This record gives sequence, C-alpha cells and structure tokens, in this order.
Amino acid sequence: MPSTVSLIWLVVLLPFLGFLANGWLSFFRPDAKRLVSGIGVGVLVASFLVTLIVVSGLAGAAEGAPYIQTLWSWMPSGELQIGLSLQVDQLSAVMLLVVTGVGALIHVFSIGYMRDDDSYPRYFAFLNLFVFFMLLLVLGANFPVLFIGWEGVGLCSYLLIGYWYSEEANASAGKKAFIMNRIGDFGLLIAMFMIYRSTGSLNFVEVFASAPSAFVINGPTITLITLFLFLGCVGKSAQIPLYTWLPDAMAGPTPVSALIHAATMVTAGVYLIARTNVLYAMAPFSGAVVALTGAATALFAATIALKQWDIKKVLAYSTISQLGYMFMAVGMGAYAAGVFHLVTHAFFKALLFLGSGSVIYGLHHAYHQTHNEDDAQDMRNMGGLSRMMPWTTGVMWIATAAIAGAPFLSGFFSKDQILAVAFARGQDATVFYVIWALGAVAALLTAFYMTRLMLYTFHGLNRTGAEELQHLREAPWIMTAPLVVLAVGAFFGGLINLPHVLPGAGGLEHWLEPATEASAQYLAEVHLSAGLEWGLMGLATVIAAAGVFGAWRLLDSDSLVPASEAPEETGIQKILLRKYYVDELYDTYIVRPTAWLSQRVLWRIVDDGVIDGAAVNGLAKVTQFLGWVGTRFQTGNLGTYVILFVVGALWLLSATLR
Amino acid sequence: MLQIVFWFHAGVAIAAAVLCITRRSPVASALWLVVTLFATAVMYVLLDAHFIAAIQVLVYSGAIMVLFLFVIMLLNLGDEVATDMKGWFGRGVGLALAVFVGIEVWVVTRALPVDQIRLPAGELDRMTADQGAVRVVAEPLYTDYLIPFELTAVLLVAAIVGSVVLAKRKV
Amino acid sequence: MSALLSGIGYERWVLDVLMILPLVGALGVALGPQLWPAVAVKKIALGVALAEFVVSMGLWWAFDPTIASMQFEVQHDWIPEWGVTYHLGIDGISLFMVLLTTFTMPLAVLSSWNYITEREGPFYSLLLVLTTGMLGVFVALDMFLFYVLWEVMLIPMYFLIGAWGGARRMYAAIKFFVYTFLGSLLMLVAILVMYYVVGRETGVYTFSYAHLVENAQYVGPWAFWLFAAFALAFAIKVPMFPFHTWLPDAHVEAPTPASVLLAGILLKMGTYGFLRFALPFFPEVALHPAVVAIVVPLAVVGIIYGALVAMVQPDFKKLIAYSSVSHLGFVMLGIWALTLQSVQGAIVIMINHGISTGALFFMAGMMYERRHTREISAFGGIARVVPAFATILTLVALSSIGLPGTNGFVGEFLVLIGSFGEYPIATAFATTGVIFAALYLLVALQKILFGKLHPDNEKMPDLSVRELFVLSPLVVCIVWIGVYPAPILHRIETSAQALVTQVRSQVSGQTQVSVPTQLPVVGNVEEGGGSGEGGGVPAATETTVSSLLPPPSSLVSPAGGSD
Amino acid sequence: MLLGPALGVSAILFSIGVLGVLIRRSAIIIFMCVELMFNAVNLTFVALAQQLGPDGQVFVFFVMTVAAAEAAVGFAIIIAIYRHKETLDMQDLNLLRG
Repeated sequence: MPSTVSLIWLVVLLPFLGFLANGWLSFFRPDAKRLVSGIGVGVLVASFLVTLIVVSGLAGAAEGAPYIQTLWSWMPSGELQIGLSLQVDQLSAVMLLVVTGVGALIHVFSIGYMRDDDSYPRYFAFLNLFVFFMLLLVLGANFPVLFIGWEGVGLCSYLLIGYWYSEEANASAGKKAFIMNRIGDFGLLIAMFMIYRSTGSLNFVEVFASAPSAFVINGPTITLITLFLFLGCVGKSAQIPLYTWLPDAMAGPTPVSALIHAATMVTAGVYLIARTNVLYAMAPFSGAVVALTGAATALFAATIALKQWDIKKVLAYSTISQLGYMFMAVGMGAYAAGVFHLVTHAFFKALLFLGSGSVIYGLHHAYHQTHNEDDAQDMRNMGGLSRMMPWTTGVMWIATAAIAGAPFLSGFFSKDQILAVAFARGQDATVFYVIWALGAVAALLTAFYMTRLMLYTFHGLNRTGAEELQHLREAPWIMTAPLVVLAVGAFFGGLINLPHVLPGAGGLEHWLEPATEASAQYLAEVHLSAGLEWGLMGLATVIAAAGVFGAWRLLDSDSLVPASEAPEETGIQKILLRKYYVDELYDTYIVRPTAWLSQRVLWRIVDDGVIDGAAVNGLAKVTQFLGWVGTRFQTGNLGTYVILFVVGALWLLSATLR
Repeated sequence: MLQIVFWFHAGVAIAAAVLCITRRSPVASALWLVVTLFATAVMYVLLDAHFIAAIQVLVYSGAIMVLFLFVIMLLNLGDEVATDMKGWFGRGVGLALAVFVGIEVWVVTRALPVDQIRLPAGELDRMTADQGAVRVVAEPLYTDYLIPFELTAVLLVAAIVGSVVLAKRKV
Repeated sequence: MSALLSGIGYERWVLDVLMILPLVGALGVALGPQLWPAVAVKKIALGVALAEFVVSMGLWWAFDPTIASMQFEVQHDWIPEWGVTYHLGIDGISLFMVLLTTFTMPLAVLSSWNYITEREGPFYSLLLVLTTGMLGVFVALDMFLFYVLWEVMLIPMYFLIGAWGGARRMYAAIKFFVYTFLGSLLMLVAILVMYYVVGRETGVYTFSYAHLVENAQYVGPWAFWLFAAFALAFAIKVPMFPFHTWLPDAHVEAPTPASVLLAGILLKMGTYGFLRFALPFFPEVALHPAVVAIVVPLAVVGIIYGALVAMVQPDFKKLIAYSSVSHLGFVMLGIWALTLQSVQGAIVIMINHGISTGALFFMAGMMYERRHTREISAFGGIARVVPAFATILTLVALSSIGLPGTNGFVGEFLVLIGSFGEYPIATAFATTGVIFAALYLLVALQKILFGKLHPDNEKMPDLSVRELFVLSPLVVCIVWIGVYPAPILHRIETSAQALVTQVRSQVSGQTQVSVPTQLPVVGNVEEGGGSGEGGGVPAATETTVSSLLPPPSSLVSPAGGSD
Repeated sequence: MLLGPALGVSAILFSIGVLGVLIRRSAIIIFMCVELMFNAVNLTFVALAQQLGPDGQVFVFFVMTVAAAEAAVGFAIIIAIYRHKETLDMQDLNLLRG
C-alpha cells in the first residue's frame, strides 16, 4: 500500500476536530458565524481532499487486500481482541467519496440555509459530528467499530431531527427515529454475537476469511445471522416495517434531511450488506428476504408518496422507495449495482432535498416578511415558482429526470441494472420475476409522483398569495452553487458504471471486485443477452415516460387550492395521505399496550401491589401484628406484670423439676 | 424439745404472715410482719445461726420495720378504711398461684443433691463454739467475700443518694 | 511511577491508610467545630476525601496486572482466639471498586456543599464512616471483617437517608435497613456455619477468606443452603428482581450524595459479593442448571422489567432507580455466564453504572435544588436556558443508554457477547434492554430538556462552577472508558480469568458432589404436587427439598463424621 | 435435724409472700410481702448453712444489706409516687404503659 493511504486517520479526525471547535464555539462564541462556517465547511473540504489522496493511493495500489490501520486496542478481552481499526478498501473508498463529497456540498448549502438560526454553531457541530460517525461507520475494520459509527449517526440524526427542540413534535420525531434505529441495532448486536460465537472474531477480514469453513451454505446459523443483520439494516435504512421514522425525521432542517436521511446515513444498511456480502452470498434465503423486502418497500413507499402534500414527505417516501431498490440489488447479490444506485441516489436525492430546501427557504422568507403562518412545506401553498426560482427549477428537473429514469441520466443506469439483475435471476427462481415486477411498477409510480411534485411546486398557477409573491426570490449563490454541482453529478453519475452493452462498461463493478469477489463463488452468474438488456432499457424508458406523461395528463395543478382551503380527502386518497394508518397501528397495538403494561400492570400491580404490597409490606404487617399482640400484655398495670412474672417463674422452676 | 420450739415458732411465723397479708390497716400488717420476723429469728437460733438471728432482730425488726411504720404514718395511711384487697377472682388466682409456688419451691429445695458436700453433723455448732458466733460469719465475709462486701458499701451509698434524690421535693 | 511508589513502600501501607484516613477524618469532622471553629466541616471532609482519592490513585500504577492473586496485602491479628484477622488485599476485581469509591467520595462531598445546610458535622462524619465501610467491604479478606464492615456501611446509610432524606424518609430508611439487614443476618449465619464446618474438617478455625475458599468443598450437603443465604444477601443488595423494591424508595428519599453512593457503590457490593464469595465458595451450586434456571431468567427479567417500569415513572429519581435494576441485571447475567468477557464486562458495567448513574443522580439533585421538585413534568424545554446542563445530561443519558463511544457500551457489549455463548436465548432477551433503555431515557430527556419552556423554568440558572467540578470528572470518565477501556480491561483480565478458571474447574472437577442431582428442577414442579404460587421461583417438591437438607446425623457432624 | 421442716416452713412463708403480692393493691403492703419473701429465702439459706457451712449465712448477710438498700430506695419511690398521684393503689399506677 502506498503511504498516502495511511493518511486515512486524518479523514476521520478532521470532522471530529470540527465538531470540537464548533461545540466549543456554541458555548463561548455563539455569534461567530463566519468562523463557525469556516471551520464546519473547512474540515469537510479538507477531509474530502485527503479522501481524494487516499483513494488515489488505493487506486494505485497493486495488491487487492484492504489496508487496515489500528489506532489503538479498544476492547481487548482474552481471545476477543477488538481494536479501534480503520479499513480502507474499494467499497469504503466509494462510501468515503460520497460522504465527504456530498457532505461538503451540503455543508456549504447549510451556510445559506441556516444563516438566521439562533444556534448556528450547534448545528455545524452536530453536522460535523455526523460526518465523523458516518466515516467511522464506513471505515470500521470490525463490527464494533462499525457499530460506533452506526449508533453515532443515529445519535446525530436524533440530535438534528430534534434540532428545533422547542417544538414538541420535532423532539418526538427524533426520539422515534432513535428508538426505531435501536430496534434495528438490537438485530445487529445479536448478529455480532452470533458471528463471534461461530467464527471467534469480529474483524471483517477474519470473519470473511473463516466464513466458508464456519458456516454451512444456507444453514440455520448463517441464515439467522444475516437476517439479524438485516434487521439492523431495516431499522437504519427505513425499510418495512421500521420505516415510519423517516418521514417524521423531516422535522429536521432540510440540509440534514438531504445529508442524513437521503444521501448517507440511511444507506448504511445497504453498505452493511455490501460489506458482509460473503455472509449474504452464503445465505440465499436471507438474500431473497432482503430483496423481497426491498421490492415491497419500494412499491409501498411509492404509493404513499403519490398522495403526500408536504414536499419533504414526498421526498422522504421517495427515499424509502429508492432504498428499497438498493436492498433489492444487494439481496440478489448484485452488490455493485446496489452501491451504484446508492451513489447515484446520493446525488439526485441530495439535490432534490436541497432544491426543496431552497424552495422552503424562499417561501419561508416570504412568509416571514408578510407574517404568514402557513405551512411553508405544503405543495398546495406553492405552484408556479419556476419564474422566481429558475436555477432551482432547472436543477430539480435534472434530479427528477434522474430519479424517474430518463435515459442516460444517472438514475436510469443504476435502476436499470437492478431491474436487469432481477429479471435475469427470474430464470432461476420465479420470485425474482415478482421482485422485478414490483420494481418496475415502483419505477412507474416514481416517475409519476416526482412529476407531480414538480408540477405542483414549480408550474401551474401560483398559490402563495400575491403579497408573498413579491418577496419570493431565488436562493443566494451559496445555496445554488452546491445545487449545480450536484446536478452535474446527478446527470453524469451514471457514467461510472455503464451497462455491459455500452462501451466502457462496468467501471464501478470492476473497482469493487476486490471487496466482493469472495462472494462471487456462491452466486450464480447473471446471464443476460445483449438484446434482452437493450430491451429492458427500452422498457425502462417507456415506463419512465409513461409515468411522467401520465402525471402530466392526469393531474390538474390549476384546480389545486391552498392547504388552508383544501377539502377533506376521502376514500383511497385519504388512506394514502394517512400512510395506510401504519403509525396509528403501531401506536394502538405496540406503543400503547407497552405503556399500559408498564404503568398499570408492572408498576402498579406487580411492583407496588404484589412485591411491595403483598410480600414486603405484608411481611411488615405480620410483624406489626405480632408486635401488637405483644403490646396487649403491656397493660402498664403492675398487678398484671406480677402475675405474669409469677407465671413465668413457675414455668422456669418447673423446667428444673425432674 | 428443739422440735417443739421450732414447730411452735414456725406456726407463729406462718400465722402472723397470713394475718399480715390479710389485715386491712397497713399498720396492723406491719406489726404482724414484725411478729413473723421475730419468730424467724428464733428459728435462726435453732439452726445455729446466732449472729444472723441477732442481725435479723436489729436490722429487720428494728430498722426496716420502723422505716415501714414511719412511711405509713408519714403518708397518713393508718386510718385507711376501704380494703385494698382484690376481688374474689383476683384472690382465687393469687391463691392458686401461691399454692403452686409453694409446692414447687418445696419440691425444688427438697431435691437439692447435697450429700457429698455435707458437713459432719453438728459441725457448725462446734465451729460456733470454737470461734464464736460472729467469727464464723465474719471470717468468710472478710476473706472470700471481701469484694462483694465492699460492693455492698457502694450499693448502700448509691441507695442513699438515690433515695434522697427521689424523695426530695422538686427544687 | 510504580518505582517511585514502591520506593516509599506504598504497597505496604496503602490499604491501611485508605481504611483509617476516613475514620480520622470523621473524627476530625465531628470535633472540628470545637477545635477549629473557623474551618467549615465540609472543607475538612472534602480535604479528607481528596486525600483519600490521591492516595488510592497510586493503586492504578502500583497494581501489577499480571498477578491474579491478592496484592497490597496487609494482615494483623484481631481476635486470634477465634481466628479473626484484619486482613486486606486487592485484586483486579476489587481494584476498580476501590478506585470508584474513592473517586466518587469527593464528588459526593462537593455535591452536598449547598444541599446540606443543617447538621453538617454529623452528615459529613457519617459520609466518611461510610467510606471506610464501603472500601472495607471491597478489600476485606476475612469473612468476619467483611461482615463487620458490611454492617458498618449499612448504619451510616440508614442515618443519611433517615435524617437528611425527603418526605417519606423514615419509611425508606427503615425499609432499606430491614431489607438489607435481613439478608446480611442470613449471610452471618452462613459465614458462621462455614467457619465451624470448615474448621472442624481442617482443624483450623479461621475466618480467612483464602482458607475458606480452598476448603469450601467440605461444607458438602450444606452448600445449597449456604449459597442460598449468601445469594439472598447479595441479591437484595444488587438488587435483583424481585428483591428490588427497597431501591426506588431509598433512592428517591435519600439526599443527593447518599443516592449517588447508594447507586454508585452500595449496589456493587451485591454483585461484588457474588463474584468474590458466592461463586468461588459454592461453584457447583451456583452453576447448577436449576440455579442457573432461576438466576439467569431473573437477571433478564430485571433488565426488561426495570426498563419498562422506569419508562412510566413520573419522578426522575425513581426512573433512575429502576434503570439501576435494569443495569444490574446485565451485571448478574455477565457474572452467571462466567466467561472472561462477560465477567470483565460485568465489572466494567459496575464501574460504568457508578459513573453514569452517579452523574444522573447528581443532575437530579441539581434539578431538585433549582426547582424543589423531582417531577419530570415540572420541567420541559429547559435546554434553552441551561445549555451546559442539557449537554451534560444528554451525554450522561446516552452513556446510560449504552451508546458506543461512551462507557456504557463497553460493559454491555462485553457482557452480552460473553454471555451469548452460554445462554443465547437469555442474552437475546437481555439485548432487548438496549431498546428499552433508549426508550425510557429518551422519553425522560425529551420531557425535561425539549419541548415548550415552562414559564417557571425561565429563570433557571445554568451549572455553577462547583457543579461543573462535580460533573466534569464523570464526563471525562464516560468518554475515556468509552473510547479507551483497554487499560482497565487489562488490569481486570488476569484476576477475572483466574476466577473463571477456578470456578469452572471446580464445577467440572467434582463429579461426586451429590447436591446437583438432587436440586429441584424448574421443569418438574408438578411432579410433587407442589402448587407453589409461582412467579418464577420454582416450588420445590417436598421430597427434593428434604433430600437437600443434610441428613439428621450430619447436622451434628456435617461432613459425615470422619473424625 | 431441722433442715426438712425449715425448708417446708420457708416454702410456706414464701408462698404467703407471693399471695400477698398477688392479692393486695397497696404498694406498701406489697412491699411488706416482698420483705416476707426475702425472709423466707433467708430461712432457706440459714437452714442449708447448718449442713453446708457458714457461707450461707454470709449470703443472708448480703441479702439483708440489699434489702435495706432496696427498702430505702423503695420508700423514696413510694413517697415520690404518693406525692405525685395521691394514691398507692397499684391499679391506678400504669405509667409503664407505652
């Protein structure tokens, strides 16, 4: 390995220093916004540059083995030796570039978006901390270090969702996210324990090396391990059934949604499965479960996104849906395709969120000027914004085209590859045709709801109100510049991994080969004739076009009225709007019964009633009663005492008689 | 002869004791108690305890009983009319218990295994004759029982101080 | 550093000094107002506590982590006729309990600075006497001395709760005292039985821990009952479900420093007792399937139950108290799994719990000082007015949740990974504790820190310098143990390994022990028609219990009358 | 040989003392009965001393001393009580009641 790769510790350290500095400033110099943004963005840019050096060093390396740097021994205990170790390989390099690159852009955007916030340093401190943990997640050389990052990003997500904590709802949303993540973490922990029990190690390299001998293919152990790992992913990446936190997480600042809840953290589950590809390859059943869950989530979330009015909620469900695609891919063993979609999604979804952030920012300012209390995120209050926000509209259309699958944009290639793999796998097992079909329908819906979002927001009649219209402006350059950069990425991102039928194909796939080759032996070769591949691409284009055209024809944005005047929804529309009532179901059947059990049964009955009341105080009562019986002899009358005394003396005397 | 004297005084002692606990007036009770004490003193003499008999008369009948009468008169209890005797039930219980006590005490004292350590017959009588009635008691008192003896002095001092403090009117 | 320490003969006097210094300090505090009226007693107490801490810090360097046996031993005759000695020593298991105690004491004194305003002299005196008792329990190597010190720490705590506590302090104090005393009396009986039985068999009547451990197999048929007595005493102290109900009352009513010591140190005595005494004395009983079938589920039930009940507590201190039940469940699980990782993890949790829960109690006390209520609902949105407090409370809560990177994770992870190999199902259930922990603490955090600011809280002052001094060492420890626990694990490892090996070897080595086959098995309760009213405690059948009892002849000569 | 009769008489006297304590309520009479019991015990001592040596007589001496001390303190208490309560009836004196 070239020595430049050993700089990897610096990549992790820089955001942490940023966190410390900004955290310090938030207490002692809360008004030093220039300094804060300088530090906050500076460390990220520096981290990105170091990442470039590291990755170029890695690219130049001859051997394929991952580079491992042990900073210090973390938890040494007998044969369990856990070091605080970083691992650089091709997979983590991709993640590194996404995290630091997209992260830096979002940091820049935040300077503008959060300009007027009261606790600006705190925001950047949290954001830096998030990047630190995210880097630790993707760089961890063993499961526990990955877990630090895994939980750490969850923590930052919690802190940033509840960033405006004065609103009860925001704090609740953060809490919900953390707890749902914790349910997933439970699975991850159990998986770790099982892995340690089977292989005697938790270091990636050792676990993967010993996996072929430690596990039986499709055996119960490996299946359980991978399913528990997947539970972790489900929590973190918001898949069915633990997805409900992500829409609520939109309570956080929009750049946070872009960074954490679209581009990086939520994709950690995909990363984890890609990282443990050997294990999943050995457990085809789990792989199918993953793929099916992904496909189901992709479709399910897409249907909900059809009917949401909150612009960020649409994007949130879209994110869940797109994550479903990624899980489809990694579940089927198409790790490169999954990571590819992860990368392209990071670009276009970050762009969509930041674009929506730009809209919300503009609207918010307009409302601020006119003291309007309306919801600045409801699409019914927007409309026709393209005139005021040409840049935002432009880049948003690029992102929409990318996500909808417009030919030759990034999303087109990445989504197509996933569906192609599913179709190809369908030749082995019919279930993959089902998955393909689900994915294809979800793709149609994606194109539809994204077009709907664009139409309602930027086109048609304006519904903001005349006075607000005077104050609507395009966002400052510090916000639009990152949008443009991301738009370039969203447009050309597909080039890194073109399909086989095109020249210069499979760049990312080749790059990732060292990280995924160990699993290749367990996976069936995916065969797809060139004609079929072209055909699928054509079909994807048709689907996308149908979605966009359908939205264009079916939706009548001119008939919309502002949110405050909108009539109550009915029927299937209401069900979709209320997200199939899943939150209510969870509340009725899980949250409330648990609370009731704890409060009424465990605390009041078991603790206060049985243990304390019956057992402990009961014993005390018995003692008290015996004592009371004793006091009955204490009349205070000497005569009684004398009689008792004589009786006692008699008894003692009689004891001496033989 | 000895037997007759003993039994006569035993009878007197018991009769006087019964009268003592049945008289209404405390003064009468006290005087009957004195009679019992005197009769006991005679029995002491018959049991070769001449010094103790003398002390009995001096200390008990003389000092302590005078104290009794003194207190009775001081508190003006002499002309008490209403009886302080308990009711029939109380008396029945008392009598039953007392009978039991008597039987048990008697049985217990009878059962003492004293044969091995018994002095030869008339030994105490001879010692009294040789050493004098006082020395028989005094010698163990000032040798073997010196420390208890001194402790009684402490006890008496404590009793004196205690009674003065108790009986004194609040300052 | 260690050369310097051995140069001043540190290893010869350190334990004596640690034991005596607080007593001298207590005397000084008691007499202080007469002798030096100008000096406040709390300053004397703080000085003594700090001196104690400084002296004990030397242990960190002087301790030799490669030795499994006792170090820094001191031994003096006490009652030679009965074989009672004043015998102290430290190994890797007790080292951190001692350091935790000396570390917590100055903070406890500092936290009482303004909280305790009346009868300061007695308060600080009791606090210092308590120190000696607590330290002594952890370092005593003589069962008699251990018992005496066990009681010594009980009495000051009774007075601390009873005299300076909250509204229901007498109820709480008496409950605490009676509960603990019940257990400790049973333990005394067990100690005496061991003393006589082992003495009779070996001819050496001594309370020496080493001697008793070596010859504990002579108790033979008594083992189950002796183990039960020890286990009950320790289980009450831990406290294990269902012996935990004294804890919420005592915690809630106790003044802040007493709560901290109660949670931070006293609870550890139970788990320490299991590690030091109950397991090494009676390994084959402790690890018998039937006993395991009781203890391990109880530990797991404690984890989940404590967390669930904590979730619905309206009183912040009570919430922390129930969370202690949950945390100590992990420790019990780790102890019973008896692998190196789980035991190390258990000890680390013991340290962590002292730090994190201690910090939580300190902060509950600070909240109480500001608002004179412990109701969670009285707060809300205070993060805006007290940012430093909010930051530290969040960090401490996260540590209690067991977030990786904080100390809480290290212990829980080691316990769970070590236990998983032994009891996979139980460990899986225990792992759900990480979800519930997040639940109750985040709910509380949200209600206290976030949401709308109540007008009553608008004037709330942020942390004072003194309070920062109390909390910052704890915060440093939380992060330090979270990211670099290796030095601590290193010091524990040899002793923990020795303990595991010793206990395990005795279990496998003694095949002729008759007790295990006769113990009641949870599964066949109905066999003897025992319609026990249930609740996890197996209703032993008539026949099995009587077969556990020593035969009548062995009541006189328990080991079978070889003499 | 007067040991047997003496012990018998002493048992009877003792029982009469007990009876007195049990059936009388006046503190001063009860006090007298206690003295009576002392006396009965002394008689036992003396009777046995004739057989076993003069140590018994020494004991009687001690008993008398203690009795004297007891009488002194006892009367002091009686006087104090009477001053306080204007009665010596034991049934009215229930200060021991908790």
